[in-house]
Amino acid sequence: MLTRAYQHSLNGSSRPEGLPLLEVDDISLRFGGVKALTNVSFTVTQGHVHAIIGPNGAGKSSLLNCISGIYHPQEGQIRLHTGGGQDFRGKDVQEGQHLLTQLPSYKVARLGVARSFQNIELFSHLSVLENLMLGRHIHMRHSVLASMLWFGPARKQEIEHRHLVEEVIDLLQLQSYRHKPVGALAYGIQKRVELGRALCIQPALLLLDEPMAGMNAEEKEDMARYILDVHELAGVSVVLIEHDMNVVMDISDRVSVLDFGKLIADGTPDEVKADPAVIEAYLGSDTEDDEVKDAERRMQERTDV
Amino acid sequence: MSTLVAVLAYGLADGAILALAALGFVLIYKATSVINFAQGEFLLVGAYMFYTAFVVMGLPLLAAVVVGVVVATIIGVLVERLILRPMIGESPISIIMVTIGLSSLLRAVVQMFYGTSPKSMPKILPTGSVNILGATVPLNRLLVILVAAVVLTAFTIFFRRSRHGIAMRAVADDQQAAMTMGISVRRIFAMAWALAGVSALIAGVLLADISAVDQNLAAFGLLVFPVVILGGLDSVPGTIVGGIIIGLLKQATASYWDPGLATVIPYVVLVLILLVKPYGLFGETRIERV
Amino acid sequence: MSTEPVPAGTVLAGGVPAGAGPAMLTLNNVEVIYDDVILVLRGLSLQVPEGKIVALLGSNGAGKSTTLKAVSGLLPSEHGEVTDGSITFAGQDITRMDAAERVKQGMSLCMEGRHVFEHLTIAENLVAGAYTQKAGASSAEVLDEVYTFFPKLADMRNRVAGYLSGGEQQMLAIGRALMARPKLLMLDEPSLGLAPLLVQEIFGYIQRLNAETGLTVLVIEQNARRALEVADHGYIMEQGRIVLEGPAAELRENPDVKEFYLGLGDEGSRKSYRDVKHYKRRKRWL
Amino acid sequence: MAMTATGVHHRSYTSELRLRATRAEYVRLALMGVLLVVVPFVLDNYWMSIANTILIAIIGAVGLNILVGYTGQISLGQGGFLAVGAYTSVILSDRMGLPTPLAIALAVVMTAVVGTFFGLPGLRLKGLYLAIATLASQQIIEFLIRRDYGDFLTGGLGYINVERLGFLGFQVGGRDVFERQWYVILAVLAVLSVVAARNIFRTGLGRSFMAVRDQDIAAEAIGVNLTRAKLTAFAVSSGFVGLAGALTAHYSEVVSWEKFTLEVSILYLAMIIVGGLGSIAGAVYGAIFMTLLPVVIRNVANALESVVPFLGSQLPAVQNATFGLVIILFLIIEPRGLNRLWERIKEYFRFWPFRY
Amino acid sequence: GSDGGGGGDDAAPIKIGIIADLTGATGDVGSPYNEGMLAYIDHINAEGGIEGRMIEADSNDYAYEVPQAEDLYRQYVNDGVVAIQGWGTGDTEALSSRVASDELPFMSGSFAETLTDPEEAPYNFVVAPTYSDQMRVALNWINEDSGGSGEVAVFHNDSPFGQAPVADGEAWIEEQGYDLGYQAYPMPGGQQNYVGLLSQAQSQGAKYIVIQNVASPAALVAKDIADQGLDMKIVCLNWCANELFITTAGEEAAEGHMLIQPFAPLVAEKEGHEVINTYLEEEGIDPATIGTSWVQGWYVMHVMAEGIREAIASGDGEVDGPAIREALETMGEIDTGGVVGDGTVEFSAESHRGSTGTGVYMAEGGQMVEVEAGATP
Ligand SMILES: Nc1ncnc2c1ncn2[C@@H]1O[C@H](COP(=O)(O)OP(=O)(O)OP(=O)(O)O)[C@@H](O)[C@H]1O
Ligand SMILES: Nc1ncnc2c1ncn2[C@@H]1O[C@H](COP(=O)(O)OP(=O)(O)OP(=O)(O)O)[C@@H](O)[C@H]1O
Ligand SMILES: CC(C)C[C@H](N)C(=O)O
Ligand SMILES: [Mg+2]
Ligand SMILES: [Mg+2]
Repeated sequence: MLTRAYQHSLNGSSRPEGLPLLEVDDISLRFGGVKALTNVSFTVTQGHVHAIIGPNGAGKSSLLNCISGIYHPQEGQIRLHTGGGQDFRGKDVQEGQHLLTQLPSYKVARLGVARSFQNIELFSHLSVLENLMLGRHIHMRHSVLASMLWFGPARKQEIEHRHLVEEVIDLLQLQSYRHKPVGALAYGIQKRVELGRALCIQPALLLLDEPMAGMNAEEKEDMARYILDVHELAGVSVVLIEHDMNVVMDISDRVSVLDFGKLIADGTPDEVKADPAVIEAYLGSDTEDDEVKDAERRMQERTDV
Repeated sequence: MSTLVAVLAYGLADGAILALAALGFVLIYKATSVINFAQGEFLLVGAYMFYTAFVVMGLPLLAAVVVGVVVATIIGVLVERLILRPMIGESPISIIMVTIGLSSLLRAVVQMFYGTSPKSMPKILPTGSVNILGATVPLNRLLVILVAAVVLTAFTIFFRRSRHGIAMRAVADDQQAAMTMGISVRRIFAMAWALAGVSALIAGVLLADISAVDQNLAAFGLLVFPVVILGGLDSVPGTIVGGIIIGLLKQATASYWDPGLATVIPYVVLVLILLVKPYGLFGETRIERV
Repeated sequence: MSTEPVPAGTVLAGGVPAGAGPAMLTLNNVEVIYDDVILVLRGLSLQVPEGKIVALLGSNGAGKSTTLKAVSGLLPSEHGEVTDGSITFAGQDITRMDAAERVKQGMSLCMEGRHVFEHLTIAENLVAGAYTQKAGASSAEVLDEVYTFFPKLADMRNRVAGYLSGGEQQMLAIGRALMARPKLLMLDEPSLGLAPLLVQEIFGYIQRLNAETGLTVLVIEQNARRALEVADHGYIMEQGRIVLEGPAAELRENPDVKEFYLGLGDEGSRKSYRDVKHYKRRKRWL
Repeated sequence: MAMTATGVHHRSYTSELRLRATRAEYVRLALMGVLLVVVPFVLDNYWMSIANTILIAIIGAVGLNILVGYTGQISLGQGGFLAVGAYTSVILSDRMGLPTPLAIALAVVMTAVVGTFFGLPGLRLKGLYLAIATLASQQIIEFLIRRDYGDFLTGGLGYINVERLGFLGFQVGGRDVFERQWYVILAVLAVLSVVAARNIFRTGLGRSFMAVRDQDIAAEAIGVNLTRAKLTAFAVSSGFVGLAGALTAHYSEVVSWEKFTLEVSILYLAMIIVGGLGSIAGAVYGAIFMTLLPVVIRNVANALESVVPFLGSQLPAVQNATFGLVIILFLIIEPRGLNRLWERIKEYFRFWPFRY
Repeated sequence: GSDGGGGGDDAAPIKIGIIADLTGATGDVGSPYNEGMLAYIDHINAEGGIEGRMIEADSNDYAYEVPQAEDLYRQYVNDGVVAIQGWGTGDTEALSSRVASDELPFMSGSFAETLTDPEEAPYNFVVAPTYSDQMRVALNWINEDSGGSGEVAVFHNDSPFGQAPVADGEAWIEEQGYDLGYQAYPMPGGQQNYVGLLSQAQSQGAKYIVIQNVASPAALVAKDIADQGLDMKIVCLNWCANELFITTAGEEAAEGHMLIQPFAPLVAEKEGHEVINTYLEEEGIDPATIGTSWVQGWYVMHVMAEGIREAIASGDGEVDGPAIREALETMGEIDTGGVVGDGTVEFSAESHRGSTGTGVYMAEGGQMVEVEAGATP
């Protein structure tokens, strides 16, 4: 899908909307005696914003790490489905599936699974532009001799990929930071650069680990808007970990809830926020979210009747 | 059989001294995350300080030891204060380079004052020998093992028992956070360097006693690396195990195989160990969480 | 209440915020420069009255963390320096005091971004927190107290801190700050990365400590709503200065605060994130 | 690198991707070119020989900086890799009779291969552990070439005499022209090396090296194959080092293990650190600085010998002490090296007279 | 620069470059060796120079670091020296092809056999008997002392210098048909003991240990032998065959060990020592402080000076490298007053081996006592 005035689609998935994109199938992950994940299963659908919530230490980040190949679960499978529709060049792509659980993380990235990290993990000595260009890494060829020569293929390739990067810069409004070393940027901007770097991969699936932690209300609104733009304009499927329930409820299509490494709920935001188990483990009785309170009240009424 | 006994005695003695030298290295690393390439020169300086007090100034043994300890402490603290403190927060490799610079400086200064020819020093440890299972083993090697064992035990207990142990590790992990706990980072740093100076002094004097007071003492310091890597950069017990293994290995290679090879065998072992255990036998794994 | 920013100096000329006890911490016209060139605090003044909870709010990069670093003496380790003004703690000028000494005087900081000692276990982290305390019964008591409040920490006491999840580390950092039995507890974004239930509990705990033991608290928060709920007094800073201050209850009603910090529309109800169509304009206070 | 001069506005990506943009930068480039050309006309043979040593050091330092400064893999094995380049080239050219340029090229490849092999521990080891593992490879290579098992390298002689360089009918001449002819060869190769290295770091390949250095987990998560990136960095870096080694051999006309000791590794490390890690210009400055330092000290000491006899009688000690002291002072004053110092001076003048 | 012969006009001094080890790994012997050379130059200049021309020697310490030696060499070449005195095997070898192409006669403290072949190293001259010849003499002595059969262990420095005589020794035993076992062991540097080596020698059954190394490691071996109460006799070649070995090991540990030393120490009181003693007296130096290496330096420089003298005398006043080389090759015997080997040094165009004779000494009561003078293989 090409949108706005952009020439490149940022969506790397050729899967038609509504089909399963990622299947997490009964995975378990242990570190020594610590059970970080136990028999977790759920499915991410193409075109959804899929939120994962849960108390601290529930295993959310570990789950993301399993998907992106940084951790390898001892049991279970994670499958990424591709194809079944047209890619961004308009060509039909055969349906296929990849077993992520056996791949090293760079191979997962090559399949178009991009991510951001809970504690910003940018290349701090490089500029914003270089960080974003690195997002293009999997799409570029890296021949030593051509690089040394510069003139010729290397230069051509740099310019070619720069076009897409500039579109991401434009989308995320990073124009004024292009040449700044990211280490010196404000926290909120860094978070945005990290999102941008992931987008440059042209992701089939975007994994975001607490993209709004440490932001104040207005910055959260900005970030939510960026994520929605990415999702709505570019059509990228997103898996999102977030503790701010207002954000989760507002922007996600589906929510999975983890507690102590187990999946305790999985459903639409409305279903989940009314789930007593979720309220007990995660939201608390006196949550700040008015809607949650509402839902609770309604449930109370229902049971009273 | 008698060869075996000799290998054990000489290997353990070398190993014990290596462990002492490595101890200082590990303390510095543990508290300040600094890789000290000048550890061998600390040995050298320690030995020459002691030589100066004992031979040149003619002090009695005990007084010479005290003078040596005091000077070693002062040097340790000065090095920390003048050279490493300004480097806090710089990249590890810059800090490595500073200590390389320091090693060059220290060796050159010793050379300026004392020249390059070996100094003769009266033996401190008794020179007799004992017969063990048919092998003649010099008494001084046995005593070296004993002295080193005592010193190493004392250090180990000190760190186990006192909260300074935890404070040191805390400082190594996160200096700022340690400050917010009321831990004086400067004091800990100074302490680490001073202790390293003292342990190097002891190692240097023992080594000088069984060989000679000369520039070779510094070269011995390079062997600290295989020792600490083997044991794990930040493990005090690791230095002991590493020192003993390297000491024995060298001696055994020299006795049963090829003495030339004995100089590189520690490095070969080091590479092999690292391939199996990237953090040495007892080293702390670097924590990387995303 | 007027939406006009009140020049910090004039309000503070009167000294202690209205209705408060004697000041435990006073910053007077503090100026902080990093690396000899980056001017971050530009004449900041604020007071924390004894026995009260004070919230310090402001957008990213306003200098909130820098303020706490100035108070706890961490600036030198970041090439920063207090170049003007003074900081007084419990009647004592501490502007140039050594960081470790300040902790002994009874202040404790829980830094932004957790900063747990990665290679130490949870228990060792907590022991390190009590470094200034004479070992003995009282430390053990505090330890128990911390474990009671964070039972999760008790369960995991022998786990290495570096492998904990973000939220677990945050709990540990707060627990560790309490181990020093401070008179003044400073928290830099304690709710960062914590689940809603826990955020609620932590603020509850802060309130309880304050009520029961009279602990004075200075807290930086992005979660302005929470912070203003528990705080007695609030300061809002922008670009190194205080631009607005007042009793927490009043600030909660201030329209600017509502819009920019509480994310509420004019009618006081929250707008869905989905409905925000434009990137926010920033409030220019100065 | 991060700073672009104010007032430069690029109209196309092409122009932005140029290495130089401002007039000042072109002027500086021209000045350096002129300097390179003028050198052989003003220096005597002795100083020419030093210039040649510097040129070789530049190639080696640039190579090392690719690995250490840009990829973050600390290496103390430089001496060993120089040796591989030197021995390979000489054995191929003098003993096997290959044309020297071909022998040198093959030496580059060979060193790249050996470097990659010794880079293997780097896949599992990080930071200081790796540094010490490379210290081990240095010791092992040094031992092997010194022991020369089976007299394979030097035929039992312990060293190899190298024929005077000649290729394509050209032959380097005797004492009078030797240094100048070499200067031309080395200057061309050094300039090519520097440009090639700069080019690497404006392409994706170089960026992936830097990504590995800054945050390896994140690098992997964006699709960088860590194994490949690290090994490539080792290979590319060793290639440069191998070239420097081969040139050392042909230029000094003898190869023996004593030229490739740990001290050499340390000297090179000092070059890139004093020059500035992660900067090609830094490697050049560092090579110049660290090569000149002992020479200058000796000349100063000789000049002052009549006044301070101590300087002459203790020369090596004085040299070593100064070497150590310079490194220490330098790193304390500007830990990011000469390159950073130079940038600061430039910034100072650009913003002059304003302080901020 | 002035890169010509440097000896163009008559009154100009003759320049010689000296690459010396004062503070490096072999500084213990290198430093007195250098002093001996400079003393000789001092002496000859005081006598009005060579044929009226002064010698100007530039001596610099290279600390036994090859790269430093190369740097010094280039500086000397640029300064227009006509000959060079070097020191170690490493740097001598590193420079041998350079000196050949620069046509500069080169003498050094390295007595390796490879340097005596003018085909290989046309400008290198070896004044003393080579390490190999010394080894042969040592083996002859051992053969006699042992009564015709025994085991010999060779401990050698782990470098070209150390290895130089090893293979030649083995060949010698074969050639002479000696019934001697022969094993070589490299001695790694920087050791705290050589017990490992000794126990290997012990299992070989060796009673004789030939050492090709400098004094301190050799002394360490002597100490370890004494410590362990082993019944072994050391035979030191050249660089450990001196009083430094005795003082470092200690009188007791050194007692009875043999020293193969081609240059007679002052205590041997040869005719050629008189000139040295006179010089020392004039300078007010106590002869007791003058070691063997000093004498070596003096006489090596003497040989070079004689070559220069001959070049001046026979030539047309042109003193340059090729002229000196030719003079050395053709001038016949150079007299050393019984100090070097059998007393004289002689080179030819076919061989740059100056001498084959060496003294044999024994450490007795802390002194070097002459056992045999001018022993040849
Ligand atoms: N590499 C590891 N080694 C050991 N334990 C680990 C590791 N990674 C995670 N854990 C443990 O697994 C559990 C889950 O951690 P994880 O980071 O996934 O939690 P989370 O849900 O992301 O929590 P938070 O919201 O606080 O970030 C924690 O108890 C943590 O200590
Ligand atoms: N060590 C430092 N060196 C230079 N500048 C710094 C340093 N620390 C902070 N700054 C700068 O000072 C300003 C204020 O930083 P500070 O961390 O105090 O902000 P903050 O209000 O705590 O923001 P946040 O909400 O993001 O935590 C920022 O612009 C930052 O870039
Ligand atoms: C003393 C020796 C080690 C030096 C000696 N001149 C050599 O052949 O190298
Ligand atoms: Mg997490
Ligand atoms: Mg902050």
